[in-house]
Amino acid sequence: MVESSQNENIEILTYSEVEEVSGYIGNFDVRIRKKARLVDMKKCTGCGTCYQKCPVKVPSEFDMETGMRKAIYIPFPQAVPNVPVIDKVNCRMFTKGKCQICQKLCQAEAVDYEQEDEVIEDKFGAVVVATGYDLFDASVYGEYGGGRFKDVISGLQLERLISPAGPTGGHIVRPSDGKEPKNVVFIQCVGSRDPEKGFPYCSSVCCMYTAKHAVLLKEHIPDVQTNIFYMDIRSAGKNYEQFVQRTMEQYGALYIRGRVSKIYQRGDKLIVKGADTLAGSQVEVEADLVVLATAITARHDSKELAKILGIPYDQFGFFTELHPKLAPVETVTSGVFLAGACQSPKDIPDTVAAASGAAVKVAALFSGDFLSMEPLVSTIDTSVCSMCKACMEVCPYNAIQEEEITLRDGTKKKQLKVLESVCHGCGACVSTCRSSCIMLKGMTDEQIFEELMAVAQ
Amino acid sequence: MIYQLNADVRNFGKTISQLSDVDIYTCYQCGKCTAGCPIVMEMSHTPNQIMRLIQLGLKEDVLNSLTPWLCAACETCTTRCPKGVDIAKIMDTLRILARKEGYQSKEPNVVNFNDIFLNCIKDKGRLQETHLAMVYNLKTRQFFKDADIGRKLFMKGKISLSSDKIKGTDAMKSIFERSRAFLGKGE
Amino acid sequence: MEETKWEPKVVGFLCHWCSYAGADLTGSSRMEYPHNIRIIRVPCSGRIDPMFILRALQNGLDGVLVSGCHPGDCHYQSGNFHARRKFAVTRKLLEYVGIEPERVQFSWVAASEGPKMAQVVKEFVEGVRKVGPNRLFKDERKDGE
Amino acid sequence: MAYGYYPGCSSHGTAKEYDISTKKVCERLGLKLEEVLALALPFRNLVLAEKQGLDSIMSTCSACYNRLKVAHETLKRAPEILNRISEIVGEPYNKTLKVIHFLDLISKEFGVEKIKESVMKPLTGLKAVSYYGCLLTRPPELVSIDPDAENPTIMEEIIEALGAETPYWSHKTECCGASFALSRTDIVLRLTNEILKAARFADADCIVVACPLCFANLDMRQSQIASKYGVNYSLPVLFISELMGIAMGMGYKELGIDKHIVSAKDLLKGKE
Amino acid sequence: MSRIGVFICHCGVNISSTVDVEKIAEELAKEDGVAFATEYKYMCSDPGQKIIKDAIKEHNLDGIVVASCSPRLHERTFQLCIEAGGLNRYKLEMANIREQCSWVHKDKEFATEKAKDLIKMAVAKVRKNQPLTRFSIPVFKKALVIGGGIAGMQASIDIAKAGYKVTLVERTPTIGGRMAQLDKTFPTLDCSA
Repeated sequence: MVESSQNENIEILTYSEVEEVSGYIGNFDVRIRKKARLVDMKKCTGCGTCYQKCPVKVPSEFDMETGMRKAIYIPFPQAVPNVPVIDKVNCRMFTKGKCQICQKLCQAEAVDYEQEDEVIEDKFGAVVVATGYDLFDASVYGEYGGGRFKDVISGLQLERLISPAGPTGGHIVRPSDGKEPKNVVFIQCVGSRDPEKGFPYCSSVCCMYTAKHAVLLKEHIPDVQTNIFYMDIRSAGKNYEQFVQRTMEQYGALYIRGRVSKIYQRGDKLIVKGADTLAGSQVEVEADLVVLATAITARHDSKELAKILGIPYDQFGFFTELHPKLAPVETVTSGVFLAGACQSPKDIPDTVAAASGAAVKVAALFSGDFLSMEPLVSTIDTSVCSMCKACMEVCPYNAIQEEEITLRDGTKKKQLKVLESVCHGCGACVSTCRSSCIMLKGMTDEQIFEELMAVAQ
Repeated sequence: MIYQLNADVRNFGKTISQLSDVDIYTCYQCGKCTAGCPIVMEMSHTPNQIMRLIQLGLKEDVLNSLTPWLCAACETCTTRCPKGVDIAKIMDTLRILARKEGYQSKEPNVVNFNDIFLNCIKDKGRLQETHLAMVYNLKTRQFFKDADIGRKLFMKGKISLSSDKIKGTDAMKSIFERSRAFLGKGE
Repeated sequence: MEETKWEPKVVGFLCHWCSYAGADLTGSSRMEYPHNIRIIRVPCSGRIDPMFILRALQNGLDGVLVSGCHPGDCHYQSGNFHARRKFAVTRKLLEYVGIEPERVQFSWVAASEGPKMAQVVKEFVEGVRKVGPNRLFKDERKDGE
Repeated sequence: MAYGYYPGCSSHGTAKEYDISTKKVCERLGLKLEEVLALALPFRNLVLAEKQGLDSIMSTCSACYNRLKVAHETLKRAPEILNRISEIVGEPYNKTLKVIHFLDLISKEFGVEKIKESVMKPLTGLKAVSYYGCLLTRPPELVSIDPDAENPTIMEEIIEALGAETPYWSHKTECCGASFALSRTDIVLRLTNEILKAARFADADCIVVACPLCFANLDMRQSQIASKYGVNYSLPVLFISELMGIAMGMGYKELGIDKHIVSAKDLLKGKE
Repeated sequence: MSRIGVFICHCGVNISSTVDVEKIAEELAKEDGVAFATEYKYMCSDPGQKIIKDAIKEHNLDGIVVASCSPRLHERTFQLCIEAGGLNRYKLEMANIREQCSWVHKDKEFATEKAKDLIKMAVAKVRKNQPLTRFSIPVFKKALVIGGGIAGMQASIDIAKAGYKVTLVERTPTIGGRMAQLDKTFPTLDCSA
């Protein structure tokens, strides 16, 4: 984090969103909306007085709602940049029209309720998409309480409870009563490998982070017992399997092969009813805390970004790579690359590898001043073209555009042209053209007819 | 025990899949059915074991198992199965197949009850609880089973020794006959 | 050619990204399929003009197979949707002209579906074999010659 | 428009009071019922109700409701099965019926808010847990009377409208083993014991049910459970219609509550 | 009249065991427009490529057909080869007689006939091939990275270290993403900040 913020080649725009991308490889025109923070980044000194004194408390997104934040806040103490932002939805100035406590207390006079969004337009040669993932909402599992039980939490919530910078200062306690849990149940594949309530795919990281949780719990609470309901242990990664084995052998985690059918509350305990398919029996655990390994899902709005970028996505909303094996970080749109879990669930080593891969693709692209392009593109014979524009409709890349030319006699005329650098050579326009005036270089109708003649002889 | 797995290992599974319209091979043995089944402790095999035995083509073990006969049809398994396998329907299919092929259930009482239940509907048009309980007790030779409850119910006026006459019982009998003819079974 | 020795001759228009790659995989997996097919590579099923199909049949070929990426998988995003729409119309037209539907088949084969490609070709060629040689344009052509 | 009422098998036997109280409550609420005195064959009942010119068929028994609803939904989705069964039963079915349960009638057709207006003696202080069992909610895509099949609240909403409390409890959709009522009574006793135990744990004054089968097991078997498991719960079990009747000011005997094996007399003292 | 050169590859025995390459080469040499036809054990090898380059000069060829494996494998190889031999690289067509012929058929007679058809089709097509020139476009050397989590940060750092400008756009008020929410990471349990 710090490294990326200190590199002089990197400009960081936080609280910002990409709104529009046009152009093509080497030449993308991008519009970015820098949302109003309502705090002047240049003036703010990061002293923290504003959020200490802010009277509005709301659940913290960063802490997965295990803790609270203020209406003016930084998500966590080490945030980069260390400049607060005002959450308009909850700030009293915006809900009730009065308060101004933060503004009054800010000695740097950085709080500015009038600040407006800023729109930045810039040109880029390449785009790396690294938008990450969302977590599956386990409340669809009515049998696990449907979100009603306070002590049934997600893995990422546990992560915040373990964190020294988290809401409990790193003390692992039950959200319901603040007591230290002694018997903890982990349930794997919640939303993963479950086509009925979740997704059919494996989220790829849960087996490992659950093992890690079991280890960390044991380190924090020496007399804790961890019980892990799993279907298969997927530990394909360097040193992963050894880690899982250590979790069982040295950290005393009990792995139970089976799913859980129901969780219910009895007093301050959670009764977990599962199966042990290896023993061929039911298992009942009286737990203090239940941690669900919720699935990694595509960002809820990934499809909108995909449309902005002109890249495809799969049925789950993950962006699709050009080739699953040979071009895993490239997309069908040249110059747009993928990194990390926006493509599919990935762990950190895979994410970092993919990010470096994408970076190398960008660097390779930038290594020359010009880019040599395949000439197998469409051309239009404008003398025959009837301007029906059917080709423009079928072109997936908007490579066909209307231009106005001035004829020799001075009159102006509209005609269509193919932007060679944008055209991918699919030929959809050719077979759509009603007046047969578009030709795909290297694959003309005539050539195909010749081939047919040759084979028919 | 050693299972002998031959080239026709999938035949039984395919038969069951066909009869039940539930793809038996969708089951990936997660055990959630077993985890939620209220009757598991009385069963000879857990529900997921039954699914596994079908996948392994072990027809004898499956059709001789107590499990299908002890399924309460509460559908907890079906409701929560992550793969959408209708396990309750598989159990239903197994009961029908076992009877058709002449397997002796080790839960004769359940079989008796089911028979008497259907006969009662056939003869009386609807379930007559007293009639059902009495015939059942006679047939299973448990003459005084639940007699205490019966006495209490009688005192409360909830059971009587005569039964309601419902119109259309003749129609009912013919429906039973027609469905038998349709299913092509003599039982 | 004697009737007993007749072997159908068909062409397949395969898109470069999915079906052609799928056919390559059939090959590298050494899966056999009927020799009767000659494959023409096109960038995308969206490139295929109904005229190609018509011309192939006019030239006396016994059948035309068109195969592209699965719906939603098109390398060019939407080419196969356009193709699908076009083929639906083409098929109707061909039927109207009197071409047996067996002669013109469309399928979706992904790059990873080597076995499916073999199966598709097998079924297609069998279908064409059943309806026999394509004579519809034969006499017409002779007249023209 | 009258609602078709299919009383099922138990309403004239072990669950007479359910029948009585349902009719009384509906009368009070102005809901007209027209009895479909029919056979225990789901499809034929649908046909009969349709013939009677009804546009809905309401059942008080969750087993009957379940079977009718499954039959109706299946036939709606699979025309080939419909044809086959029509052949067997010898009557066509036009699938125009609405299959509902008594709870649907009260909560969705009549409306929970309006129930409040009819309450004359709010059941203040009464802690009631509601028991749905398996048949009212499963399979969820076909029958569930509540969008949340795992945590249905439709009965709770009615009970709260009557002024009573509905504490959390864990066993609202657990199975009581009703299909083994006679053949494997041991299983029923074990499962019923679990349910009663959970209700006791939730500190409930009574269990509210909407099904004669659930009622039969929970009410009748308590003495057997006492001798087998050594716990005498003496926990009254009430039909939802009875509870409504009481809140509407009807009498204990009038509603037939005196017919219960576990007496609810002390519980309802001063409330009627 | 065009002067096409046809080069048929044995691919070791991958092709030649099912396709009678010698026979086809002989027959194709007689085809209209074909100026030269030959076969060789490995066309993609250096000696194989030399045969093509030499033949272009010797026979003054204006179009090349290589009958070998899938163009998905070696189209670029042979494009560069004929370019080195003095021809425009788009004057090449390939006939896929391995993946889509010798590997999928067993009957040598039929496979040979099919291979010949495939080559004839390629010859027919290459006759109409136009010499094309690749075109170039300028590259604006600044990268946009969308997402400030571990992936976005890593990509930004790597691009920046390569000496290029990067703009990192993050939707939330801070960079760090999911990674910043984690305490320690497996399997080494080091801290994630």
